[in-house]
Order: sequence, then structure tokens, then C-alpha cells
Amino acid sequence: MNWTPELGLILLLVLPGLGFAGIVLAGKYPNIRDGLNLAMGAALVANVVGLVNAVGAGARPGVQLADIAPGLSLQFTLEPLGAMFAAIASGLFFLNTIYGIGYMRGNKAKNQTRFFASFALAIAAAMGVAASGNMLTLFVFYEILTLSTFPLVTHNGDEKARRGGRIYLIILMGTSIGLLLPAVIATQVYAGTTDFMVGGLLSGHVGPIVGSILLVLYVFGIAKAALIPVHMWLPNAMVAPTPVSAFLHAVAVVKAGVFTMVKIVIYVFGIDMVRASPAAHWLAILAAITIVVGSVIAMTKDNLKARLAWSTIGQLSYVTLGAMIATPLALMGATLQIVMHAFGKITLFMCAGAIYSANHVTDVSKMNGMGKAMPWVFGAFFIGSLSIIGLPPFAGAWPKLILLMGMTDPSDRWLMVALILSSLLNIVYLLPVSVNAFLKKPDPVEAENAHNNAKPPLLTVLPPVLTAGATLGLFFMAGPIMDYLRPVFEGGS
Amino acid sequence: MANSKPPKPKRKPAAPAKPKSAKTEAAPVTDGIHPAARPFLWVGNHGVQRGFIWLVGALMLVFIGLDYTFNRHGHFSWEAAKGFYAIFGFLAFTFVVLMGWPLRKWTGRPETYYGDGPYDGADEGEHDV
Amino acid sequence: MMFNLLAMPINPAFALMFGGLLMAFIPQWRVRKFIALAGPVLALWLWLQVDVFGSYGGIHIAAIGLDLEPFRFDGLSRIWALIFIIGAFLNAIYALHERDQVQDAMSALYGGAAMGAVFAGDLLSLFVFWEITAITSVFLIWRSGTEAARLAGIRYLVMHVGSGVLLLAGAVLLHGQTGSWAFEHIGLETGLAGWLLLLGFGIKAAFPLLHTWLQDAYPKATITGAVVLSSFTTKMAIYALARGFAGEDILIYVGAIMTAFPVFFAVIENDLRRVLSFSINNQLGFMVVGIGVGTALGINGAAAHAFADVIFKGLLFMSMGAVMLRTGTTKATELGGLFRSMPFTALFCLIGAGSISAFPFLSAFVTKSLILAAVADEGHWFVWGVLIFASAGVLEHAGIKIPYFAFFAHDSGKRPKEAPWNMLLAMGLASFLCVFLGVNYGWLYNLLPYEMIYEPYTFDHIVGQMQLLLAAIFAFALLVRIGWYPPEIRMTILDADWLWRKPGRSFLIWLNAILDRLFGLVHLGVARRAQNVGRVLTAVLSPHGAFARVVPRGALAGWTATFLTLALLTAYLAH
Amino acid sequence: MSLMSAISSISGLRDLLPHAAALVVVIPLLAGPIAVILAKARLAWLWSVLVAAAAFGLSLVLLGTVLGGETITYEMGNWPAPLGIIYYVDSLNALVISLVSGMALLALLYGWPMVEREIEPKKQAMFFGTFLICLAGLIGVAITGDAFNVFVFLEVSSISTYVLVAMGAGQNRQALTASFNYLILGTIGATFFVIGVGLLYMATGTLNMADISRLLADGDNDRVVRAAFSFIVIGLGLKTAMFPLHTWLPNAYAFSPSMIGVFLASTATKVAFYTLIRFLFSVFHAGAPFETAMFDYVLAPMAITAMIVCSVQASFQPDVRRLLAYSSVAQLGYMLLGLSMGTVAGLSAGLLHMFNHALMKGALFMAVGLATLGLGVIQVSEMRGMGKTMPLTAAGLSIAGLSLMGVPLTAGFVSKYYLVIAALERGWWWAVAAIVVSSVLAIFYIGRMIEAMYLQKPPSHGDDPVIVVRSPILAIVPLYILVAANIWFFFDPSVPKGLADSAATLLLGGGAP
Repeated sequence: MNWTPELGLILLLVLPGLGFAGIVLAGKYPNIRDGLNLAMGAALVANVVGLVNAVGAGARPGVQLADIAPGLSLQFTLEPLGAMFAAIASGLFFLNTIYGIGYMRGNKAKNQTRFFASFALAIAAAMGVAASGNMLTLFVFYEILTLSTFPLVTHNGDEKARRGGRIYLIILMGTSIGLLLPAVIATQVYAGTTDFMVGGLLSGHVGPIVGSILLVLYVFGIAKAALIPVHMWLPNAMVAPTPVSAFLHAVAVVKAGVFTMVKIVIYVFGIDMVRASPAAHWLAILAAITIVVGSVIAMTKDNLKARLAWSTIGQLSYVTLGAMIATPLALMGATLQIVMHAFGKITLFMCAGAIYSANHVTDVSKMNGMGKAMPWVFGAFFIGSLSIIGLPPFAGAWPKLILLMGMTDPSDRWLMVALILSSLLNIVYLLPVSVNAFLKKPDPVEAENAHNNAKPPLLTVLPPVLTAGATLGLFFMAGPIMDYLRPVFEGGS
Repeated sequence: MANSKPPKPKRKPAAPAKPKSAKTEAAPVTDGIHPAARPFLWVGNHGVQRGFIWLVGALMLVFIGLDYTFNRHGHFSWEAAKGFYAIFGFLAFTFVVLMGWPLRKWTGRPETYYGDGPYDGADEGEHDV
Repeated sequence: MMFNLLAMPINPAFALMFGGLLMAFIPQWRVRKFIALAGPVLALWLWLQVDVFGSYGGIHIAAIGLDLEPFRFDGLSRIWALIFIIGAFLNAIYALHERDQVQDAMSALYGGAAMGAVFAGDLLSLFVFWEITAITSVFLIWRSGTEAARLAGIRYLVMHVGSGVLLLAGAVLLHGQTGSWAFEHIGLETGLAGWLLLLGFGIKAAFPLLHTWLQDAYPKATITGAVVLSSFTTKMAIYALARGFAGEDILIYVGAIMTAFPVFFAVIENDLRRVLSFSINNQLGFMVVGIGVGTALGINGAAAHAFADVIFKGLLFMSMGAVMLRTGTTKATELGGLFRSMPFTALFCLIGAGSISAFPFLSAFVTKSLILAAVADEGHWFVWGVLIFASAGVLEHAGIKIPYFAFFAHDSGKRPKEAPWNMLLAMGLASFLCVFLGVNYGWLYNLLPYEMIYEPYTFDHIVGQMQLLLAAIFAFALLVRIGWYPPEIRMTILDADWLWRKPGRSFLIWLNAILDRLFGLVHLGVARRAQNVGRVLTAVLSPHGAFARVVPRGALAGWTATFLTLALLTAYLAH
Repeated sequence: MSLMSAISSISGLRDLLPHAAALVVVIPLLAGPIAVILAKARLAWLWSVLVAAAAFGLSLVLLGTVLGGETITYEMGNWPAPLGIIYYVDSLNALVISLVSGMALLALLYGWPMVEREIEPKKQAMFFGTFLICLAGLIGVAITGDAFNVFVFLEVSSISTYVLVAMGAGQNRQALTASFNYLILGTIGATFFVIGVGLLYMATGTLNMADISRLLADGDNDRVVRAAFSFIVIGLGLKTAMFPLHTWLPNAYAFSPSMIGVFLASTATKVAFYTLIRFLFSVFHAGAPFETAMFDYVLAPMAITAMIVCSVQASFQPDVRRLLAYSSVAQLGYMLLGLSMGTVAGLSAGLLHMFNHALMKGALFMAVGLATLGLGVIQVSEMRGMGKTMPLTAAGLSIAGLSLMGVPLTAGFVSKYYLVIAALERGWWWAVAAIVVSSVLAIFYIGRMIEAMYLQKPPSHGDDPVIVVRSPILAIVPLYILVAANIWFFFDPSVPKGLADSAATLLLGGGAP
């Protein structure tokens, strides 16, 4: 059978499904299991590469999975935005799998089969989100993503993990069923369909007030995007093992949230409508507040993963901010932030996990002087930090620039303050981690601790170093990426 | 090359420093002297340093005197005043130095004030002194 | 994106940056040192290759309509690039004895980035290089390895990245207004955009109150690091100001303040490298004034003075670095009488001191006077007076204090070795350049961006300058003699950074505590409210609550009847 | 689609079974006493299964006929209406009848291991007999076209239900009180209903529903008619467990034998709900002012109150089955809400939810019954670790629970989706809000169970965890049939949705029975 984009679209779900089956069946034989897992990841990446090329060449493959009722169908259509998300998610998933294998083996974790099986389901869900052709399908996979990551969040199985998992589930399910679903259904009622449409499927069907209400429902309903006050699940989900955190923050979950955010602005509301909506302005302000507050709270956290979690809340509100400002440039910046942040943040999380694997240290204040034992890890962390801060020549610089370019309208421009402040705060809470590791003398008591010189497993060092290198490479790749995405934003004003 | 001998005025005999310097002068360390510096050791001489002020004073007077040999056509009228630059320079310098006292009173703090610890080259160099 | 590198002049900045990247991966120090020296030489060669002013090798990004001009060669960028090349070369020699891969790589990258910024024809390229200088230079501070350096480095980075982000914001706004990214004259009439850009440039140019990173970080940098740092960052900012804000009146006053205030601090500062940092501030003030005046003479003065400053300020830092290398300190209280064992260093230091003090036949004499003349030409008598005053102040701290307390004064008894040969060589070359520029000023004047007619060596100029300098030296001798000169004491002198290092820090700590408490209260409040709601709900709805209590069956029947009545009423009343 | 065609092909049998409409009631009614006579429990059970299967088969035949676009009118004893009793099948009750007989079959399959443990051996045959009579009563209510006949079958089913509930006394003596309460309130309801029917007879002189409807079409301002209307609504409301007349329900569900809990939860209130619809829309006329007033001021407010209050109550329940019972009252609120919209879309959504709710609640009660059987679980807190000890049951319970929450990929999503759409079309934003709040509350109370099952450690004796409990396969199969149905009807809801649509169109389009 020849590979066609339509087949590729189906394979997006089938490959992880096969992977899931393989992992479960080979559960007793860790080497075979992990081999299957990697093979699945590689096949998925290859498949996505094919799809990305096809979409880049102008194809818009579509497949209808189930037709439940008129206007109610599971429909896949891949466009550049989705192709980009699929590429990021599958690519980083592959790296994260390598890393996860190293991490879980290095830490001799329990229930590895369940762990990787859940991962396979979650990546399937993420692929589903990426390829959704209508809001209903997106919603369905959005929910599956929540459910399939739940066992991952609670993987450690202790009281803390359960509490984190409970909050994770309550907030994500509560908002999605309570806010997002009514919004989706209302969209169906007003527009007669939920199929994504260039220019916005709601435009012309609803007035500004109903539009605003729907926008608010959508924005808070997509709690995965972690806008204050629906962000609390994210810090609480930090109880999970590090590969999960990396997956939540950089590969799929939060990314799926902000991806959905961009998607609804472009295809459900349409840029013009969001721009005209009074609610969007306030939501943009809220996003700006989230950016600053996330950074400020990140500063106060000594636990590295907690710090990174709050950092994600701040960083991904860039996307929401861009989406709510809704100029083509702001949206381009927002979309680019999804890509660029992914590489930066996954680097940081993988480094955090590598440090933990080496010596079970989680607090920043106890990492002083560790740079000598783990130069590559902390070097990668440093590069990742620079990218997150948004300094050239690292990937994170582009989205900030383009976002700023999209914010020059006088009514928006003062929101730039949030971005500027955020960059400075990022330095304060991110850079000292690696700088202290290299420069600060360890506490004498800590220095006595033989663990301080422990080395992390190789498989946990290699992936972050690769992604750190990628942040440098992506800085120079930004042009092609933007060209690729351009058709999406040309539909707007 | 530099046409002015750099100033080497008299060292103020600071009370706590005195025993130390006396000790140094009592047992001059000749080992550390650079050969190229030997001809100029007189510069460190107490008398020379004390007398330096006269040299500078004399030179200053000479240049003030030169003011009388021509009419300065500067941008501002006061530039033409004889010895303007000397007076301005003297007053400015004195003012700057004397302001050091109150300034130090207001802004001086112990070295450990910011709690950053010492920072003079803890790790570097071959401090063979 | 595409690069058209062939058959076109190549940006000399790439020579340095490429070298820096190479060095980052080369552990053999000899190879690195060779690259470090070859980089500036290659850059110079590339610099010489460009015959025609223009912009080369543009990059176009279609998706967001972005045109980048990373290499614009014109009168203004030409001279700045040259001095950066010279600076990089001298610094490389000065660092030959050092075996630090990080510093080797970062110094070259940093110098290259600074040069890249100078060549940037658009604000985005400028931003990119602007930020790279921040990232790379901070390593020169951190590598000294002290706790103080680490903290100062972080503060430094915050301010410098902040400067870059302000620049970016301003650039974006400007682009919104004009539709162009080109880095040409900006001016404050562009409103917010202009102010943001000015602020961004101002941080790196160490405007008053924004200057503290300089005195904070430079003295804590490594020995070679301080020398490298003194060459690039601030001069790059001066270039940006000259390009973007020439003729802004506000700069005249900002510059005047910059020349004046550091001299007071420098008097009582004990650390000689910190004294030099204040001196940088003061010298930048002269350049800023020149830019503020904005005439051909003023801009030329700023350019020429920046050129001279890289050399003589570098020389002074080099001499202090040598002292530091040999004695481990640059605190005036610990030093004195070093001329006995470090005569060459002392001599070079004196030349540097003379240069910065603008003794005739040394470099600053022919450059600073351009600025003074420009100010006077425009009739700013008060500012002119401040500059003359500041010149006396320069003499005090840079001309006298540095050499005097390090090499003369009372004998500290320290007899360190003379500086290594490479340091002496670097200092010697710099000293030579100081004299060379002071004498062959025509060569420098020819490189300046604008046409002008000016002759520094007039009789009244020489006499006036000598009067000023000698009277000031006389005052120094007198004050020391009568004991009014403030003695050197080891202490910290507060500066504007006190604002954020003390109350600012306390405020943050306080804010954090308050936020914690606030969040706690909110949580508690929510919890209490929830508890109350929960209690009510429990009372009504729980298995033991009012609703679920086993009701007597009669009551149930009654209740049903009531409900029936309600239904009947509804049915009857409807119409 | 495939399901629909499959059913249509069965409809070819209708030539062989022209009397299907009568047989579907008569067979179980007559088979009930036979079951008692069989005396041997296992034999009685087998017989019951056979009968239920036959009833189900017959109802599928009827369903096939209706899907073919026909309606069936069967004259009992060939006495034409209005003198004789006629049975009448259209898309509305075809769905209900299939549901009732299908659930009866599944409940019986599921019930054997349960009954074996829960009911005294000598009462078992009697239990199955009563069950068959109850089934006949419920089908009869649904199929008859005669108002008084409705009352008769309603009482047949009710009285047998009281008995069945009371048989839970073997497990818990409270079953007797619960049954007695049920009996009192059920009787009040029946009485109100029969008063209403009497008043209707007074006003129209006939008991045939079609005739009543025709006669009422003219003079609907009659006070007698209005009184009849009120009595019937309240009477059936009581049987439907409409808030606040639901107080009999939680205990009746909670203390009855497991199998009866499953059956009642998925059928009894549904049949009453059907009857309510039948009277509201095809006996009375939806456009009548008093009916609109009743919808707007009584039914809709009570519906959303039920949706929220009972969901909160469910969240508080420590007892699993009471939790599910309160949830049922809340879910009935959804159906009443759809009904009270008075639009085709609303009614259709209500009917669809009725169908889906039967599937999910049936599955939930089955799973809970298994949990009780295996681990002695009565309280939510006792379900801890069930994900480990009873993985299959726990998984089934979770999926059905997700369906109850209205998560996509489950049938519960589809009906809530249509309900929200109907509310929006009607402009009832507040109803949408209530649905949302109630769904979120459902997350809470279902989440409590899921959390206990999967996130808490199983109970252990010292260090040894309680070993995995094997559930009887005979009980697991029907559970998973329902679970699969919950998923199936997300992807292909065409049969119930089509029936609900055509029923709603028929009822509101003024089509007389």
C-alpha cells in the first residue's frame, strides 16, 4: 500500500495505538517493550514528516472517522498549524521517549509498562488534537489527552501524587465540560457546524456580545492553556516523574491547550471578530497579568520543577496574549512561541530530571557547584534558559519579536510591558540555576555528600543536549517555519 | 612621550601606617627591585616627594605667565581673563576633593555592606607578595 | 532567508565571531591564542577590503516582511569597527598568558558582536548583536569565580537584557510607525518608540542612575575580562546614540551630568578598578555631550574620543590588571610604591593617565577638545563649564589617583614581579597608540565621519590646558600636604544601585512574604467560604440532612397534595 | 446504520407474528405464574430468561415495523375502539418497549448469581415470577392506547415492584420500610392518576386516548379538563420521581436486590416518563395554555432544581447505590427539562437521554452490584483499590460513569449535546447553565468513585492485599454489553436518535395516536 497523506492521517492515530498494544503485550520484556516504543516513535516521526511535506506542498488531507449525526462528526483535516503541532509533538515525543527510558531505568521506577502505555495513548490524543478537522473532534481528543495523562500524573502513587492528580483531573475536566463543551455546542447551534473554516466559522453568525461570551467560555474552557485562574492544575501536576512533566509542558498537554487557543481564534472566530470583540481585550490583559504573575511566583520557588512549572504558566500565556490581540503578526508570534518554547522548556525539564537522576536533588539552592560534575547538563540548561528568556541567537527570541511586532496598535502596545518585564524576571529565576551550579561554591555540608559528584545516566543527558542545540539551530530556521505557516494567517485582515 | 613628570607629591604621614613604613625603610628590601627601576628609586625619596609641590607650583606660574603674552580669543568672555584656567582648575579640583569628606560620610558603608563577600581577585593571579 | 556572501564584502565582525565559536571547541590553548590574534587581523583585512560605503548581504524573510541589513559600511560604522578591531587585538595580546577557554571564546564573540552591532543597518540586527554582547560579556565577569562576581553578573545581565528588550520594543513600535526597520536617525520626536530606544541605548551607555552595572560589575570581572569589557559595550552604545539621537538636546545635559558626578565618587573610592569604572562613566559623558550637540564637530568629537578612550582606558585597565595579577588586589589601601618592582607597568600607566587627562601630545588632548569646541560653538556656556570642571576631575581620579596610589604614594612594601611580557607588550602598544594619536591626529581626523576644520595645537589651547592641569596637580599636592585629602579607607561607597540592592531587595522580600500571606488568606477565605457552603449543603442535602430525613408518611402525602395544589393553580390561572 | 438495517431485516418476521403487539404483553403476564409454579429456582430463572428473550424479540419486531415507517394498532379481542382496548405502537413506545424488554433480559442474565446470593432459595422462583409480571406491567403501560388500561398496568407493575423491593429484606431490613414508603407514595400517585383519568372520562365520555385527544382538541378551557390534567401530571410525576416527589426512590433503589436495582433504575421511571409524555403530548395538546404554563412554571423549574439539588445530594452520599439513585433523579431532571421545552428538539433530546440514561444507569447498578457481591461494598469509601482487585468491574463502572458525566465517546455526551442545542434553540440560557453545573457535579460524584477505585490502595490484611476477586462471568457479560452500548451509541446514535426524532415530530406535529 502506498503512503498517501490520508493514510498518514489515519496512521497518526494507528501508530501510537499499535505502540500501545505492543507495549502492553511486551510488558514482561522491558527491552522489547522499549524497543517497540522507540520504533513507534520513529515511525510516527517519519509519518509526520511525510504529512508536513504534503501539507507544505498545499495538500489538506481529510478523513472522516465517524458521522454521528448531521453536524456531529469526527473529522480530521490537517492544515499547516496542525502539521506544525504534530511535528513538534511527535519529534519531541521521540526524544522524550529516549529520555524517559533512561530516566525510568535510571531511577528503577515501578510500573514502567503502564507508564509508557499511557504515553502512547497520550501522544495519540495529541496527534488527534493536531489533526482535528472540527471543534468537536478536537474536544474529544482534548478530553482523551486529559484522561490518558492522568495515570502519568499520579504515577508515583503516593498521597501527594493523588492530590495532584485529583486537582489535575478536576480542573481540566471541570473546565472542559463546564465551559468548553457548552461553547462548542453553542458554536454548533449558531454556525450550524463546528468544522474549522478559514476566516472563522462564527463570523457573521453571532453579534459582538454573544461572540464575547463564547470567547470567554472558550478561553477559560481551555484550561490546558493555564491562564489564571484555571492554571492551578499545572503546578500540582509537578508531582509526576520528570519525563511526564516534560511531556505536559513541552510536548503535548499545555501545548495542546495553546494550540487550541490559536486554532479557535483563527478558525472558529476569525481574526477580525476577535479583534473587534471587547472581551478579547480583557482576556489579553489577563494573559499579560498571567505572564507577570507566573514569573514572579516562579522566582519564589526553590524546587526546580515548581519553578519551571510557573515559568511555563507565564511563558505560554504569551500564546494566549498573541491570540487575544489577534493581529496576524501577533498570531504568528503566538504560534511560533508554541514551537520555540517547546524546545527550550523540554531542555530545562530534561535537565532537571537528569540532575534528579544523578543525585536526587530537586532544590535549586542545593545545586551549587554541581556544574563541575554535570557540565553538559547545566550547559544545556543555560542554553535553554537563554532561549526561554528570548535572547538571540536562540529560538526563543523570534516569537517575542514577532509578538511585539503584532502589538504596535496603540490600544495594545502598553501590554508590551508584560513581555519586557517577563524577560527580565526570566533571567532572575532561570539563569541563577546554571550559573550557581557552575560558579557558586557548594555548601560545605553538601560538598561532603558524595552524591554531589554523581553522574546522570547517559540517556538522560543526550536528549537535553540535543534540544539545546536545536534552540540554536531553530533561530536560523525561523524563516522557513514562518513561510510554512504563512498561509494560515493570510486568511485574516 | 609624556612631557610632564607625573606628580609624586609628599605622602601624608598617616599615623597607623607609620610603623609599617618605618619598618620597610629600616630594612629596605632590595631583592624585589626591578633593574630598570633602580635609576629612579629617588622618586620614592621622601624629600623628593615633599618637594614636588614646588616644581608643579613653579610650572603653573610659568603657564599663567604665558597668558600675558597673548590675548586669548575664546568662545566666552571669561576665558580671556588671565589665569582663568589655572584658577578654575584649582578651584574645581579642590572642590572635588573636599566634597569627598561629606560624600564619604553619607555614602560610606562597611565593605561587607551588601554581603557579597570580598571580591578582589580571590582566585586569580600569582600573588607572590 | 538567504545569504549572498559571495562576491561581496564580508562583515569583519564574522571574523571575530567565527573565531570565538571555533575557540569554544578547541581545548589546545596555543591554537586558541593563535585564533584570538588572527581574528582581529583577518577582520582588519576585511575592513580594508571595503572600498565603497553601502549595505551588503541583506537578508529577507518574506513571512513577516522583514528585511535585515547586517552589514552597513559607512563613515560612522567604519571608525567604530576599526577601534573595535584594534581593541580586540590588544586585548588578545594582553590575554596571551591566560589559559581560559571560556574567556578566550567569549571575548572574541563579544568583540565580534559589538562590531556586528556597529555594522547593523537595521534595528533588528542591532538587537540581535546587542543581546549577544550581553550574554557573552557576562562570562568575563563570572569567570573571576567569586560570589560577588556571580551576583554582580546576574545584576549586569538583567540590566543588559533589559536594555535589549527596551531596544526591541522601541524598534517594533518604530517599525509600526514608519514601516521600516532601518537604523537611521531616530530622534525623540518619534514619541514612545524613540524614548524606549533612548532608554535601551542609555542603559548600555551608563546614563546617570542607569550606570550602576558598570561600577558594580567591571571591578569584579577577571583581570583580562575588565580590559575587554572596557573596550566594547559602552562604546557600542555611544555609536548607537550617535547614529540614532544625534542632536537631541537632552543628551547634552545627560552627558554633562555623566561627566560630573562620577568624579566625586571616584575621589573616595578605594578600589582602583572601580575608580576606572567611574572614569569610564565620566568619559562617556563627554561623548554623549558631543552627540547631544550634534554638529559635525560634536559627532566627530564623540567618535574620536571613543576611539581614543578604547585605547587609553584599556591601557589603564591593563595596568591595573597587571597589578592585580601580581598582588592580588587593586585596593589603594593595599598598594603603593610598586614602581620599584613594576617600572614598565608604572610608566605605561602614567602614559595612560596622561592621555586620559588630556595632556598635550597625548590622545585625549586632540579628541576631547573637539567636543569642548563643539559645545562652545553652540554657546552652551554652562555645560562647557561643567566639562572643564569634569576635566579637572578626570585628572584627579584617573590622572593622579590611579598611578599615584598604585605605584607611588607610601611604599606598601610589596615587591611583586614585573608584569608578564605579553601584558607589557599590549600596554606598550597601547601607549604607543596614545602618543601616536596625540601627535598624528590628522590620521584620526581623516577617519572621522564628517568633514570639519579643526586644529588642536594652538598656543592658547595648549597654555590653557596646561594651566588647568598644573593648577589641579598643584591643588592635589597642596591638599595632601596639609592633610585635607581624604585618606583611602576600605569601604563600600553607595551608589544608585543601593536603591535596588537594599530597599528594592527588601521590598521584594516583603512583597513575597505579603503575597504568601495574601494567597494564604485567600485560600483560607475560600476554604472557609467553602466550608460554610458545605455546612449549609450538608445540613440540607446530606444523608442526615433535612432533605433526606425519613419524613413521616402522612407528611409525604401532605406534601404531594401541596404540590398538586400548585399544579392545579398553575393550570387554572393559565390563559 | 448497520444496526438499523439489521433490525429492519428482522422485521420480515412480522408476517409470522401478526399478534406481536399483544404477545409482548401477554407472554410475560402468563409466564409469571408459570415461573412460580416451576418452583425450582434455576428452572424459573431459565424460563424467565426465555420469556424475556421472547419479549425482547417481539419488541424488536415491533421496532422493526416502526422503523419501516408504520404504526401498529392492535385491537384486543377484535373489539374496535373506543369500546375495546387497543394496543398502539409508534416510534415513541417502540423504543420504550424494546428498552424495557432488553433491559429485562440483561437484568435476568446478570441477576442469576446475584439472586442466588441475595434471595432466600425458596423465594427465588416467586421472585422471578413477580419479575415477569412486573415486566408485563411495564410493557403494558407502554403499549396500551387506553387511559384506564394504563392505570391497570401501572398498578400491575407497581405492586409487583413493591414486592420485588421488599425482597431485598434478606440483605437489609430497611428494604421493608423502603418498599412500604414506595407503596404509600406509589398508591397516592396511582390514585391521582386514576382521578385524572376519571375526570377526563367525565369531560369526554371515553377512555380511548386517541378519542380523548380528538375531543379535547376543541374545548380545552374546561375546568374539569384542567383538573384532570393537573392530577395526571402530579400522579405520573410521582411515578416518574419528579423532584420533589422523588423521596420514595433513593431507598427503593438502594435496598432492593441488586438485579431489581438494575432493572428499576433503567426502566420503571422511564416508563412513567413515557406515560407522562404520552399524556402531555398526545392526549392533551402541547399548545394549550395550561400546558405551556405547567411546562414553564412547574416542570422546567423542578427539572433544573432536580438537576442541581440532587446532584449535590448525590455528591454527599456515602452509600453507592443511594448516590446512583440521587443521580437518577437528577438525570430525570434532564429528561423533564427536554420535555418541558415543548419543542421537537427538546422532546427528542429528552427521549434520547431517557434511552442513554437507561444504558448508563443499568451498567452502573450492575457494576455496583458486582462490587457488593465481591467486596461487600456499600459505601464509596469501601471501593478503594477496586481498580486492582476487580479490574473489569471497575473499568466498566468507570466507563459508564464517564457516560453519565457526558464525556465524549460515550452515549451520555450525545444526549447532553442535543439537550444543550435544544435549550439554546429555545433561548434557555439558564437551562444550559444548569446542565453545565449539573455535569460538573457529576464529575464530582463519579470522580469520587473513580478516585477511590484507582487512586487508593486496596484494603489489606496486614501486608497482604486482598486478592483479586473474580466476578461471575454471567454477570460481567451483560455489564459489558451495556458498556459497549454506551460507546456504540456515541458513534452510531442513529436508531435511538431517529426514533426520538420521529416520535417528537409525531407528538408535536399533532399526529393522533
